Amino acid sequence: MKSTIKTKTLVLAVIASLVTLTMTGSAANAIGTLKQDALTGTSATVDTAATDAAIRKLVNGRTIKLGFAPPILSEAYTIAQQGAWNQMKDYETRYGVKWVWTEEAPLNNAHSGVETTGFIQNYVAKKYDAVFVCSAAPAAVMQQLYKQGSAKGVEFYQFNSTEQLNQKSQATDATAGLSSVSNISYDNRWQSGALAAQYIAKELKGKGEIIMILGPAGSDWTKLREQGFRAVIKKFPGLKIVGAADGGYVRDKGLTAAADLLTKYPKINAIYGENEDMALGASAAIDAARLKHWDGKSGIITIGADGLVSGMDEIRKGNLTATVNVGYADMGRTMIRTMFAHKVLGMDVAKFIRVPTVIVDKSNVDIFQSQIKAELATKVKY
Amino acid sequence: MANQRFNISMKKFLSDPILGVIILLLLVGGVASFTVEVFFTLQNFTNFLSGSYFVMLLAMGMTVVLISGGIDLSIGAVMALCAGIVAKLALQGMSVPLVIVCALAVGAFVGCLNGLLVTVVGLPDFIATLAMSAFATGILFIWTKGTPIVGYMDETYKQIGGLAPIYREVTVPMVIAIVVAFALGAMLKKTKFGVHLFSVGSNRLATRQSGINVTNIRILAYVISGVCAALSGIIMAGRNTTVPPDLGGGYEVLAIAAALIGGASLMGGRGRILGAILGEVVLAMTINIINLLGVPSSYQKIFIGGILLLAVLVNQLVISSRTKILMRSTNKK
Amino acid sequence: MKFKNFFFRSVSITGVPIFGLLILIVALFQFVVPIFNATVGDYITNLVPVLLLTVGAAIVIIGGSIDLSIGTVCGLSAGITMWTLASGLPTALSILLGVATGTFFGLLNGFLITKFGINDFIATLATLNISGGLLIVLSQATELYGAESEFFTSLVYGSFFGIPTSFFIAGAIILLMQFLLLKTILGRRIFAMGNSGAAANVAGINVRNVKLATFVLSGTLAGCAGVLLASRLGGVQAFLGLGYEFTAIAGAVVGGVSLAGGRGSAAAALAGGLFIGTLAQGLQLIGVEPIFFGIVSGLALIIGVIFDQKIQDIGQLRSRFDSRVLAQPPRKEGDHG
Amino acid sequence: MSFPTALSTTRSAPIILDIRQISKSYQGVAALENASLQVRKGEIHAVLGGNGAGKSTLIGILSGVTQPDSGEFLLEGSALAPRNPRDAIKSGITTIYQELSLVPALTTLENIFLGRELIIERAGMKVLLDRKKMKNEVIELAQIFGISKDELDIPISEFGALKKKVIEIVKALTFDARILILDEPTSGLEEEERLHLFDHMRNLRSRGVGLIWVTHHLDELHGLADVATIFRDGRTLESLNLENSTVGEITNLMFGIQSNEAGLRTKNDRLQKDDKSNRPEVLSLHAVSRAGVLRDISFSLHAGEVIGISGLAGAGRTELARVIMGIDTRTSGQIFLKGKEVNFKSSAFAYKAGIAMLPEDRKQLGIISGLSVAENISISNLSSVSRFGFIISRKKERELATKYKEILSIRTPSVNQKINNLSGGSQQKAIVARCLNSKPSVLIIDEPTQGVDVAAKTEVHELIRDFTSKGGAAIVIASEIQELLELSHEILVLRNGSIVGRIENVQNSIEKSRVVEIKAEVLALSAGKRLKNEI
Repeated sequence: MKSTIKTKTLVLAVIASLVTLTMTGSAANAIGTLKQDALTGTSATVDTAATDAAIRKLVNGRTIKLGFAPPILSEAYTIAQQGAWNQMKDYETRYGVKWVWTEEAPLNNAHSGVETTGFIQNYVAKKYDAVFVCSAAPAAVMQQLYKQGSAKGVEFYQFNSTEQLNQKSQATDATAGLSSVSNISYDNRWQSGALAAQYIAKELKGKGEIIMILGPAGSDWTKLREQGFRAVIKKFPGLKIVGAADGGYVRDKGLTAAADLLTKYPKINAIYGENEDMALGASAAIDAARLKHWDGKSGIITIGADGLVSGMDEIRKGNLTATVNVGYADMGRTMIRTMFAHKVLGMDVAKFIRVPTVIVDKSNVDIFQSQIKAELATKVKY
Repeated sequence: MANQRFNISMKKFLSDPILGVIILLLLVGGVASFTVEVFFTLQNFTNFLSGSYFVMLLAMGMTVVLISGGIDLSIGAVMALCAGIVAKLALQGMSVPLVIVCALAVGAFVGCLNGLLVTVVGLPDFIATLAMSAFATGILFIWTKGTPIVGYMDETYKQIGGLAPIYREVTVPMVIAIVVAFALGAMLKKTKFGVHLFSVGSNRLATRQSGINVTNIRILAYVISGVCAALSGIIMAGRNTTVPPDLGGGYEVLAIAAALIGGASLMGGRGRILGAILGEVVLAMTINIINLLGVPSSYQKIFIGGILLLAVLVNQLVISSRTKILMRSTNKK
Repeated sequence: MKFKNFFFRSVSITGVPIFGLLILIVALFQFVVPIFNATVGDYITNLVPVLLLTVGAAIVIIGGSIDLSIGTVCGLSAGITMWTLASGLPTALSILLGVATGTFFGLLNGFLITKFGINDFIATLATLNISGGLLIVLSQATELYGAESEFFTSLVYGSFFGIPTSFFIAGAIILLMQFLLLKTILGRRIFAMGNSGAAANVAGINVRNVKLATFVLSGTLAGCAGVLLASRLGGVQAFLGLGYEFTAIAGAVVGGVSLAGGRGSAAAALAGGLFIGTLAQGLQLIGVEPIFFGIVSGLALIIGVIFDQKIQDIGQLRSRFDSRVLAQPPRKEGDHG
Repeated sequence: MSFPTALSTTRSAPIILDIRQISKSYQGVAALENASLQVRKGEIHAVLGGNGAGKSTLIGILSGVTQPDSGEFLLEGSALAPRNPRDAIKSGITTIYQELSLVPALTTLENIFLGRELIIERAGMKVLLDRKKMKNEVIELAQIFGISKDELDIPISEFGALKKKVIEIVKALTFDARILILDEPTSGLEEEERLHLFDHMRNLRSRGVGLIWVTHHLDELHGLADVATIFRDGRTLESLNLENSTVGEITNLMFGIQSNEAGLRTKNDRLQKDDKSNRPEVLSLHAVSRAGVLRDISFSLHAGEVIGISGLAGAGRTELARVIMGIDTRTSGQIFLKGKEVNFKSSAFAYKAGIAMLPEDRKQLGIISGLSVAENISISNLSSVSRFGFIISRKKERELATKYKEILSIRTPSVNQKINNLSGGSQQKAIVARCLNSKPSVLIIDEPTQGVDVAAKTEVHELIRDFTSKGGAAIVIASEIQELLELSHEILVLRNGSIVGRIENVQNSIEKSRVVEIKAEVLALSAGKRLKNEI
């Protein structure tokens, strides 16, 4: 009896420190997903065998049913899903958890997102244990659904969301007005838009003209990233945003929009593509206009945001100057870890978990590309 | 006698469905070249045209189907599917000509299925092609597992996509669009099939009574639009440099709009290839002007809606003034 | 024999076959996924706005036209309702403004088509862009959520006898439309116009006004759908409603509303809309992976329409009167070569 | 009972088409039962019968549109079973249908050669159309029918009704057919055009073509057709040698003994006409014009009066009706209804004010095809069958329709029957019922008896007379001058949108010589311009 309590305490302590680590989001942790992290117990100093055994006992071979509802099927969410699966596989071998994983995604119109509400109701009806949601549906309706679902014992975790727009202060209310257990994402303003702007400012030494290729007007993601980007640019009097156009988050429209703007402003120094696809489209437009890509000294900087395999390749080739890698695989892993900590181990988890993001350019592309490739290479599937 | 001949050629000119779109083009282009200085430059024109060749191809295929009295909502998805086939096969190292043949074959096959569903099975064209669109998208999704196909690009595909020119401003999509335009234009005007196509769309019963195999004509119309979608997909694969599964969304509506602006009718029996091309040019030019003017992207849609209305209003105006002119000339007689 | 005739005559009524098919798939899903019935309430609540759009689409299609703008108009109506509510207008007024937005766009469509003679496809494609664009502008300018009206949320979340209020509202509207189409003078004129616009024009029907009326009706229904959607969601964002028009039109057509005009009813459209919605719901519950969804739903759509057509054909043939006047060869509208 | 002798054997030309015992039924209802007939080389063989007698089914079978259940037919000795129209045309059987089977989007030339285009061979490829050769092949014949070389390149949709018909005939004549089936070829044609067509039929006969001529116009038969076969209830009754039979006998055969008098009640019971000034003026037009279509049309119509409108198709007859109804707008002039100026924005207002119209093209503009007979009757005056002014009472509607069904003897098993299932005559009567139900004071009737058999024609005439005898006024538009003479008190002749002649007091001039005279006068007036053009 005593020993079990002891074990439990120990386990909790270890996990608590781990989760804290995760949530603080150190850069090391981002890479840590690749290596065996502290819990896996290959560390020379910490032997986790006892902990694993205890958790295995607690889990007792139970099946955890998880729902995954991205706003659309795309590479980013596929990477996130693979990250989650890899983490699940890990827990399965170590703790004997059995998993059920069901993905539901609208096939088109990612930005409407009302379909997601139906998916969530179905998950609740099917008595799933936890659901990971990313949706463009109005925040209010999602919160309402989470509340109803939670009452029936389903836990909700938002990921890659834009809750920054809707969250209230945690000064008086720990939930910040959100009914999801936790929100695993990055801050689109300061961890994406702002990073891109800082990179441009640094490379251009605070002087130059910029054009923006934005996502579809009205998208929350667009709104936030633009906000962060502009906020940083404003601090540099030498930097000027001369034009902006709608690239609809797709490569072809990004290309057309960039080509149009390049006709009008052939002398610009940087293009901010609000996601990688549009940035790559803009890169093609630079080629088409027979302009020069950034070589560290001159040419046009093209920067995107996402951290997809294709983007990394283009950085290597020099077609894309840089991108903001928002760590989708890491996000997927963190989703599972957070859910497990809360649902199974009964721990309190932070309301807002920010996964680390990083600017990737030629100098560090090897690290992050190999990381994503390794995650995708596991072939684990649920 | 000479007067009568003049009247007839006048009548022909005035009743040409593309007159409206030409006037619109001059109107919008004229306004734009005064307000945006870089608008009227070769670079700008090659720019916005290069982004519209693949829609032009879709619109041309759509025009053929519209003339035959049908509608094809699947072309956007078929374009994406064929782009996926190009990407996938290229990745597996298949030679370029073979890849292209495969994509065209798939386009033709899907078109043929559409045609069979509409004629032999007797489904409403709207539903049959909508379902086919779901099919094609579904196959691409299953194939790609939701992740874009990447890594197939090389210099050849860059050229196919129009990202690299083959000679000065000349690009492969431009050549394809021109060749297809001439081929389809000649087909409609100068061949038996073209005549039968108009005939089927205009009066199906009479066509059948004339001993023409209506079913074959209609199926062939869908095959042509499928092949056009495949060509468009081949270009798209090169131009987009990746093939995401949701690549084709919404292009069919653009193609219909371009075809209708260019004088085609949903009732069948009317339409011109040049009209479809100019219709798409109007649409592409609109986006180009929006971007050049720096219209905030939130106002883009309203702008596009406005241009669409303007397009048809100008057309309407042309038709009514044409009637007046014709009446005056007959009254004088 | 009498029963047989009754059977064949009833299946020849538009919408009846698809309704039968609907019951069949409901039973099937219930059998395969026992929790199906527990989810019915929720999914119909979600479906209600789309069903209203489907009925609106059906009215226009019966009148021989098409309305592509209903989806985005519905979104804009939701946005206007939310905006006015959040800025403190009385609930009733906000609802009225939401519905009026729909009516306005219906009028606009109708005028563009009847007064200016613009092709309906293009005109409504243009207003699709305009209304969708207005919602984007509106949602950029202000946050469209935070309505505090209890009455407003009760439109959807309230219930009588355990049945959500929105069912009653939508039910009443659809019933009214069914009545309007089948029992009133306007309805008869809509059918006549859809069957043959030129003949109706000669027969003393003010075709322009009737056409205008169909667009006003579909716009108003889109407005109602928007209000319910706003109440259902509690918040509105920029792309709401985009793409609903195709779901709605497909639903109507599956229900047996002929795109050629002059055939169908509100109830038939309802059955078609429910069929498509139920199919999606059931497939989700069964756990069909989203990547297979397109293929399965495409296939189901085709099978559904073929079934509907064939059954109606059989019903019509079998229930025909045995008479000399029918001895003339039936004219085939469809083309079989 | 002595029927006229069967086909005499004096005609010794070989049989080219031998139809043997053909039967066909639809859903258990026999449309044709053991129909047999023989067409000889160089013979004009009239096929007669009321609507629904089985003529259309026979044409369908011969032209390959439908296949018989049993029986066969031989063309020049070899059995033929065309599976589609193409087969039939290839074997040498060509059909000109009653309804225009031209394609509006195509040019005259394309229409004529539709399905048999001439192809040019270029570089071993047979792809391109040989328009030049096609033109050369057809131009001579086209010019005979007044189609110029330029007009060959103009889309059909730009032409008026008359030209379309002529083009269709030219199209048929260019076919190298051994059997030519003409289904009501003269419907919608002017007198002069008919004669022209008859000449061509004779011409074809002398070339050895066998013509099957389906017609309702019994008065056209004599002097042209050699033999007539009569259909009734799906059976072939008799093949008559027309030299030995009268119209009366034929009518008897067609309709049985009961309708013995049908088709012949013409001049005897014409409405007695009072002095025009004694009757109130109902409708008057003052210098009504529509740009390019009508010019300065003025006339006045009194209660109980019938005004006939004559003129070639395209002269502005139908256009005049449409302007009065408010379907088309007028550009100048005034219209007064019962003394008040009216300006209808759509036909709805015209109906409300008391003008009803029976349109020319029954299939396209007359019946509303998806609706039932009852619904078709009530559509122009729905308030007559409504409660509270907006809810339609099916019961009232049924009663109303049944009433009209009986009064007008509309042949349908039920008023709930879809109107497209009815015969042409019954459809026309249902539209008459529709007009009458709107309680009009003025009835505009455009081609009252087009495509209607003789019996129904008389009935429709009767209805018009009945209407005017009760104080209604009517405008009748017709191509057949005979019909106008039978119905109207005054005839206006239109040409190029203007009134070029008025023939008043038609009533009093019933002597045969005067009839011929008027006919000639009307013809001259309406054709005047065209004749000049040709010279």
